[in-house]
Amino acid sequence: MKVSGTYTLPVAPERAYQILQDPAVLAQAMPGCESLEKIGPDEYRMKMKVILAGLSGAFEGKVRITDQVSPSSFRLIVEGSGRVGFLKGDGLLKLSPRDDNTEVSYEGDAQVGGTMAAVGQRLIDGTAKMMIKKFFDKLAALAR
Amino acid sequence: MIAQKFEYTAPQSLNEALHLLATGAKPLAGGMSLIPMMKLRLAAPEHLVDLCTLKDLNYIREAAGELHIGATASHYEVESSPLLRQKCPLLAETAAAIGDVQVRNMGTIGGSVAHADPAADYPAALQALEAKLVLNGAKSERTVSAADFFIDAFTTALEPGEIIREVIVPIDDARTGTSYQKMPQPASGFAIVGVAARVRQSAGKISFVRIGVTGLSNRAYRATASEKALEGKSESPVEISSAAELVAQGIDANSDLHASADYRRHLAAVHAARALKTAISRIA
Amino acid sequence: MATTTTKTETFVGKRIRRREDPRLITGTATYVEDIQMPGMHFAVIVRSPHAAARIRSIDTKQAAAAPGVVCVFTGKDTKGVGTIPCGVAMPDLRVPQHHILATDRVYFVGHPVAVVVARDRYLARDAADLIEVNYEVLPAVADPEKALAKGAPAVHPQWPDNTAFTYHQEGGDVDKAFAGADVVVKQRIVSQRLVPMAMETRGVVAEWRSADRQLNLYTSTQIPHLVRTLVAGMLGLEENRMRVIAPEVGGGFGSKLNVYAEEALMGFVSMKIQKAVKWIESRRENFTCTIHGRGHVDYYEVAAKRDGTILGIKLKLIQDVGAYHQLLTPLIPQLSVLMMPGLYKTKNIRADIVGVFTNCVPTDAYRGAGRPEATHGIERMVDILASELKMDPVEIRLKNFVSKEQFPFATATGLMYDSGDYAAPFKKALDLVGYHKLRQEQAEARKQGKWMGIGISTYGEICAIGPSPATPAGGWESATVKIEPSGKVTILTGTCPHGQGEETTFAQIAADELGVGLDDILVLRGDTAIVQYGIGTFGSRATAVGGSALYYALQDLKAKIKKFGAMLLESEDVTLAGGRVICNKTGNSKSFQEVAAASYRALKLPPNTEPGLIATRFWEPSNFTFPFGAHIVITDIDGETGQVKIRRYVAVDDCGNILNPLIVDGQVQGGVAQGLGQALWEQAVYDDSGQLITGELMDYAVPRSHMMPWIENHHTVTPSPVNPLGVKGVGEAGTIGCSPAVVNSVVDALSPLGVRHIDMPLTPEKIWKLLSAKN
Amino acid sequence: MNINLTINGKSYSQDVEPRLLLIHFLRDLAGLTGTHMGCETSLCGACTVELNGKAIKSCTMFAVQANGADIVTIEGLASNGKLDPMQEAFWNEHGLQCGFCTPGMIMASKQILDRNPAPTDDEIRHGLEGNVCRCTGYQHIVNAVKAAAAGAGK
Repeated sequence: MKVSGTYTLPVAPERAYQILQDPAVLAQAMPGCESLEKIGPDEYRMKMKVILAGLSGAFEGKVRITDQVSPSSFRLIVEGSGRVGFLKGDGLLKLSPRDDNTEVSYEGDAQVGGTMAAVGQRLIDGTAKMMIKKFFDKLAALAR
Repeated sequence: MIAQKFEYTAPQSLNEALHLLATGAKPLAGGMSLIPMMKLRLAAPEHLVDLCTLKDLNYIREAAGELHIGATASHYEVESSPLLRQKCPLLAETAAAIGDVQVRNMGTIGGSVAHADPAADYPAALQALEAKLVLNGAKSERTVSAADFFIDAFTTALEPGEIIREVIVPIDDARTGTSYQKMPQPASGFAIVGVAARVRQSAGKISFVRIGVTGLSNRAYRATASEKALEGKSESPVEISSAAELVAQGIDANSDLHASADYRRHLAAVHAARALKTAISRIA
Repeated sequence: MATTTTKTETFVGKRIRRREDPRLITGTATYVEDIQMPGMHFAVIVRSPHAAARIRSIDTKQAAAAPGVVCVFTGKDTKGVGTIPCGVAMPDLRVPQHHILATDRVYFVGHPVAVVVARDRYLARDAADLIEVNYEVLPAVADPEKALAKGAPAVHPQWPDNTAFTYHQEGGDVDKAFAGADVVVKQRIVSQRLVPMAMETRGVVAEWRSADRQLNLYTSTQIPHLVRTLVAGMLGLEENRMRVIAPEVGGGFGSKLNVYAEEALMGFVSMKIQKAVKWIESRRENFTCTIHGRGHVDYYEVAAKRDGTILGIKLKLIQDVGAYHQLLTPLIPQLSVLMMPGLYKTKNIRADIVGVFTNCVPTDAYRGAGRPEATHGIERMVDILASELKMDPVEIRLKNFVSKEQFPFATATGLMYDSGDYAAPFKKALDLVGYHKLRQEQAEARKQGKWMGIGISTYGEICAIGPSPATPAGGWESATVKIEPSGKVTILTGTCPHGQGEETTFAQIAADELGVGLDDILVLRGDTAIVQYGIGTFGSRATAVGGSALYYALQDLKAKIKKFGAMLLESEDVTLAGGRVICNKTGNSKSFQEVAAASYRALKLPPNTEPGLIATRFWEPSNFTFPFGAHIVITDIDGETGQVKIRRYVAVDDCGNILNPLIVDGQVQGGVAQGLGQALWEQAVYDDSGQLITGELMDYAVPRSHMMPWIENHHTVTPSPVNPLGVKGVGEAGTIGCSPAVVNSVVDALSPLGVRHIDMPLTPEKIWKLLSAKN
Repeated sequence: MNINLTINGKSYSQDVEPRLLLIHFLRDLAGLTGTHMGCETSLCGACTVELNGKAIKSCTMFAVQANGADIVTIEGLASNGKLDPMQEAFWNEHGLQCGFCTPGMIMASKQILDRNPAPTDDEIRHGLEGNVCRCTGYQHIVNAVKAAAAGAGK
């Protein structure tokens, strides 16, 4: 599934670029993230618990950041798997100044597998959007 | 197809239920969405409190010029209630569009509304009706409007431990016509889009319009741009169509296997026009 | 005193309500899931969530220690069990080793990896969650055309081009036909993957009796004898030590015409734990692990003269095989090629099939198996040709039909059409709908901006499968008829009906032949310990082949009854009527009971005759049968939403003689529902990573009651000369006839927009896009 | 948890795990295997039974939720060997083929007539929306419900 969109963060690109790759900030902003632990350069082990409607799933996975071009772009790869299935997101984030703010545009692929994929088709697009929005809302709050 | 273990309580009173919910138990109110998810192990609540055993939450009655529907009234009870059919036919019509007979026999209005599935039918009607929801927690009771209740996909104004106790809808006079028009997804019966319209006429003009939309995006909403465009206008097909065209304005439409975002937006306009026309034709 | 008994009532040809129904309507029938055994255990299978992955490790310790669990097995444990068989032999066929549990790699979502066995199903399910499989996820490919592209991931590393097989067939002089054509039309036509979705999922109960060295296997199958032969082989068990029982079977549609991993796996488990074990497929497993149907991408070219005469047909057929060959996988597209000319007399055809491995569940026979694809293709192409030539679709069909006088007709694909009068059902259907008036109505509707379509499909099919040289496991069928010492009649059939009603139709045949009542007859099937041997129920064969075997067994039996009757009546001049043997001279008679009693008591025997009244026949047909018919569908399209509404559905089917019109109509209606499902709603969709995203009824739309139109059933009757009953088979007709009629109707409705083809399913969104492209 | 149920007029008192599905209670504990499990998402209706007069899907209900309820299953329809008119109608009209959906289909059909003694074709078709049959194309089922309605009206 293709995922794309834009979000405006109320900080300058340099700051946005920094917080978007700050594990402490990411851990707080990623919905359901319980821990983010560094396991290599720009690579983290993540534990997540997603609670959505009745659905509750624990995921373990990895977050990787590559192709950094400071302060204008980087690639974010998130992989997680748990009993209810697995998910993988791979996207390019581009940052550009808008007045005093930063417009973050993202474009990538999201993949969902396992039971979630088989029964949740009609919900995946909306859920992905909601998660991304929650992430940026939280990020914006943290950035201030 | 077998759920994980959990604890189950059939509470004797609402207080007991709310007390248990305050400690982290989850409410079971028919289970038409929850139980399939539990069987697939997508959901694994540790403790379920069965609200359907509380008979005093199951009512449909008129009080103080409004209609009160208890949380555990089933879709079938709403669909077949003579009181609602007469005084709030939109809610009865919407209930009849949910799922299938067996689901309507078991599913409840409180359960469905609290679940806030983005493709559920009730939220469209509740938005159009400007319904109020009475929410109870162990130590609280508050009333929120439908507009404030639906926040995002499966996300509502309910705080942890809170439940919907009742739904309150207005009684409309005979000059009000209503309709719910839905394009069901052929596999699951969920709405690809569903539009509820509520229209009042006076002196040959449309004086009041409320439009609730479900299925299009992550939350059911009121199409205020369409409403405004039509209020004060005649009921000509052209006016209706041009108002209906605005129904998806500013909305981030969802996309899935069954309908792209563009098609959903188009369907929303088509069904808005149909709902408006049907509603107007029903004005006495 | 002389008595003459004349049975007044006959049964064949009547609308007789079914004899299998009392147990089904009272909830007392026994399906696999209903079988209970002392000490029975339950198995849950752990399956791959990935379409392609290497298995790094499997940790079963926690699961094995979980409450109620008796054992856990993985691919390491089952290495000694034989592989799942492909029953088709072809030159150059690549057959990957298909183990019952994955060993080092998984190849599709749902690939079985481990089995947990516990004392109840809840505990087994809990323990399954405790198995940890460590996968290294690999790139997957789920689309057959992408799989053929250079650089695509190899499903099986040893075959990087993903080609499972190729097949070429040619008849006549195609190049000459195309060179001399006035017009050539080309179209790519997809027949999408479908989920058979029998209401009863698969299930197996295995019971190993070690003292007897006997394995009893209850399985929901269409082919119990073939399962016994093949699964016994996989388990290394002597075939006569294995008994396979297909109890009540809740629908198959081809999906249970197979040998599955779980059948051998449960046998293996039961032998290991020395207890009975039950496995019941969940619906989710049914979607991901039971075979799918169709999965064609067809590239057609049709050459014709300006007057509409079809000169030749070319077809490049890409068959999505899935990750493995199941029992008949490579055979299915070959059936399409055989059926490729449809009802038309062109003698020039060329077909090339390429079977392609993908990281998906295998495809195999699903209602119609190859023939719906072929009929859809040719019937679409004929409409496309008509539109190219600005001809009426009726005229072009009548022009190209094999004519009544040409039967038996040798086709370009090597078949011999048995009998037919293709114009007869077609003209009947046209009359029923009032075709010419409809065209006028359509012209009027168009003026008013309405979208109305008239769609025609004139179909033929290959049924009564089939003569043995054309069938992998033998194309004959068997029947035993016994008159018990008390005079009652027992029939043992090698077919395995699971809804088709042969307990009734076979009783009708026997009752008329023997002159007894239906209640005197019992039909037994589906148990290898009871039935001699048999091939099974599929390919619209049970009545045409199995019923014919029964017919001949009845003739043998009648001859023997007469012999005993003649002896008892002391006359050579006897006839058999009304359940009695009657002396033509004296009118004296003996009842079956008396004859049977004498034959079993055997105090005296007719010359050269053995005691007992039992006859068995294994009957080999000389040919397939070729039913045909015409379906006409009138549609109205909602110009705003793109939804298709079927205003009328007229089906005129010619399935030869009709033994029970009630059952025949039911078969056609059910077949149409599945054809309509494919035309309008159903599609098994894999995403690029090989996840089946229509993996439950939540997203896979099967027809429901409110979605179905009223089907007007009519018939013409052209008996088949191939069998003594004159029947042709009707199980698949509705499905085969349906989908092109629906698509032709919708394309006809949209033809003013220049629309020439739409691939199935005809979702409202696809049609809306075509409608809005105009604006 | 101990629950008490009446099934086809017979009382059952049983200790059960809360997660035990009602259908498993019926099939495994009460031995009534006529009710079938056809899916896990509450979409096929094969498991339909009548609970306090209402048709419900027994695969989407825990047995504990049915505590105190009066349940009728397909086995409870015929009395003293005499079929229920709906069973008879399904038989006469060939409203079934493989029979797997039939118990649920008959229970749902009875609910239609309970609420509407003279339904139109359309009302019958909508009344059966929650029940999938893969064999019949539904036409003979609609005929059966109509026949039962006509018979019951006499």
